[in-house]
Amino acid sequence: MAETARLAFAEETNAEAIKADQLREACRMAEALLFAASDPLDESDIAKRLPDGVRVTDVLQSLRGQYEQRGINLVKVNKKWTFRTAADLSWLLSRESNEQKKLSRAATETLAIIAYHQPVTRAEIEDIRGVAISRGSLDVLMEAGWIRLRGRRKAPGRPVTYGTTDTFLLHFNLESIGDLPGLDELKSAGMFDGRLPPGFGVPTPKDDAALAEDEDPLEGGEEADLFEELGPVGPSDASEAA
Amino acid sequence: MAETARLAFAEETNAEAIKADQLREACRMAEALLFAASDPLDESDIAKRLPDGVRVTDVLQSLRGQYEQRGINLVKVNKKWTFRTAADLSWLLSRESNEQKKLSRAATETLAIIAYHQPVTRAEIEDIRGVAISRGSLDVLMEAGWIRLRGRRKAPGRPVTYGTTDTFLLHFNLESIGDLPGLDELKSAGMFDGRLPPGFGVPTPKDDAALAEDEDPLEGGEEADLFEELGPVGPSDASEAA
Amino acid sequence: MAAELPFETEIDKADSEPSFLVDVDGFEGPLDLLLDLARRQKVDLAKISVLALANQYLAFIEEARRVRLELAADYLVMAAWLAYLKSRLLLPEPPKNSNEPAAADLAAALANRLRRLEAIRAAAEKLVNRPRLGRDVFTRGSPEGLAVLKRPEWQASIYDLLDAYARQRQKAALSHVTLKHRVVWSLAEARDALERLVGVITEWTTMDSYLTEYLTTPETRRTVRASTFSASLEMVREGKIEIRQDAPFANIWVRGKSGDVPKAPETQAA
Repeated sequence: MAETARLAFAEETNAEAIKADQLREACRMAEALLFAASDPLDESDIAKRLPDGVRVTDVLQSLRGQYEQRGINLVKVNKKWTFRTAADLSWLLSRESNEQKKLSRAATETLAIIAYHQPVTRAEIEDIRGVAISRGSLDVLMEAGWIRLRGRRKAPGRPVTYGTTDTFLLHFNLESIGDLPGLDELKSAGMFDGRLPPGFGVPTPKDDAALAEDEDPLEGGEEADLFEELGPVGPSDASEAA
Repeated sequence: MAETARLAFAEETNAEAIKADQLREACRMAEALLFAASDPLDESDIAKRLPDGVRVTDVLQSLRGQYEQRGINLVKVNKKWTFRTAADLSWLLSRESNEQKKLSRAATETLAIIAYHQPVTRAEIEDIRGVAISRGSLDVLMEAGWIRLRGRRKAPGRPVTYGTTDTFLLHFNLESIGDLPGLDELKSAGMFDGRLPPGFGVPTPKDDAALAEDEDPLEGGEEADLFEELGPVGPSDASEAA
Repeated sequence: MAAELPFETEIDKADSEPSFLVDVDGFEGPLDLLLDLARRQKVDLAKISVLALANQYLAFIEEARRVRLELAADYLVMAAWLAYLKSRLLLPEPPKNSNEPAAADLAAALANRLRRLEAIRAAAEKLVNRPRLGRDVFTRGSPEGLAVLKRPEWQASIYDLLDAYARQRQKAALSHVTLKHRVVWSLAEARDALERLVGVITEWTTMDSYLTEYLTTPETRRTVRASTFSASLEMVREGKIEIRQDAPFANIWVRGKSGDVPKAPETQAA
């Protein structure tokens, strides 16, 4: 009696061991299939390739468990299975790298006008430049952190006024906005030639945080919205900004 | 006394536990990176993205061990790491659609000669095979990205030397060029005397980027030109290569 | 020479074998053919009978010639060399001090080349039968890829900035001068204004007072006066108004000619 029980037990454990082996091998197979597949796999697709006698759900459940704590997980999406990078590690997969880019001429010109004439509206910039400003130029300047929306001009249409930031001063190594050279300095630096009309002047730039007399404050949260409202960046803008 | 000893022990195990945790987390990260990467990753690239204080070699060795018995394996090719399906599951995964062109005998032998004898010149390849190499054979190998022009032999006529690439190692699942199969047999057979130049007799293949002593660098832009200069592919060549 | 003797029996055996298929197409050159022949000796290449091999090769070439098969030149070169080697192997060795290499060395070198070719073939076989990427082993089917996000860091110098500013301002300043157009009152404008005004005024009035509204700047005053005067002459001719001037450079007087007032003679106006 004892002997047969022992045999039966041995047989059973043996059978179990065989079953465990089978499951392990099926897991390896499913793993390789899922890894090499270019799209998520259907359970039935996987089942077709697994040896008879193993249940595909057992295999996938077991695999899912094995990968639960790992850097990649087995996930079921829309009834299909696929490996995915663990969600908490997604930050790893992209790395930022700084890329130095020269400011476009249009953006440089816009920035220069904002620096000297701030607070200044878009229409005023365009009036000085004699050309419309592309969205891209303002975008780039905003992205660089060199200009900011200051407020709204107390005038019909209440246009937004632009000004420079501290980051601007830092980048251009200016102690204050007043360090921007005036007309005489610009002339003596050879920036202007002699053919200037009488009455030509260069404003004394001011970047006070306090609003000017003809400025109203932006409303709360308006800054972000305003910038959005300028519309999407078109490809032509982007290329100009580059 | 006993108390301090106990504390020290506790501290030690604590430190070990922290270290194990760190390693586990670093493994997860390396795993995610290697899974997500579309090309093999340099050890140094992985190291850059791992937290400080873990050794990348420890992490990768540990990971390799963890995946050894699985359906996917972590393999190392010339200091680069990548996940692959296990070789024994090839029957499961073979794709007919992806069937590779069978290499011609000439191309296969030429590849083997380049692999085992590199850096090697065309004349040396022809000497071993006892027949001229067709343009097609070299073309096919070059196109597959398995061979490259290394430099010029410091010898009369300054013939171009050929060698294998990392793509070659990747394709043939070799960790390094020293893992070429049968290398020991070839060496022990000591049959690399014959009419080959002295120094050619010891077949330790080198695929170092660094040139051998008897190699000169190719001049700038020469690589492309050289390959062109081999002449157009004739129809007979093409058929041999296919 | 003595070394070759043990193989004599083998040579005979090899020679007595049925002739080979004359098909040179299957071979990759004479060395390949030789290797194939050597394998038929079924011995280690190290112990091969080069003499037997030479005989077999020459027999093969003979057969090929008999059926007028065209042979590539290198097969013939090899045949000539093997014929020479054969004769050297069969003839007594020349004196030791001769410059010519010993026949046995030549034979050994040939055997070595064959062994080398065989070895590299075996290696090639092993190489191409390794598990190969894309055939036996596979990389991940859909890697997410590691992205490197390029964050632009904008660069501009203070010089760029000032230069850009000065250039724009200068351009704008100069273009204002050149683009400034003169304000000109057209005759039609002047006449319209005059017609509107004379309708309500029937008394003599200076022309300037008609025009106060338009005489804002010195520049406009000139053009308005000139045009109005020209227009008034036209209207006088049409009998719609009368004008007079009392002295040179004095005010010009204007009055409307109402419909019921009899027409004054034109001369009166001048």
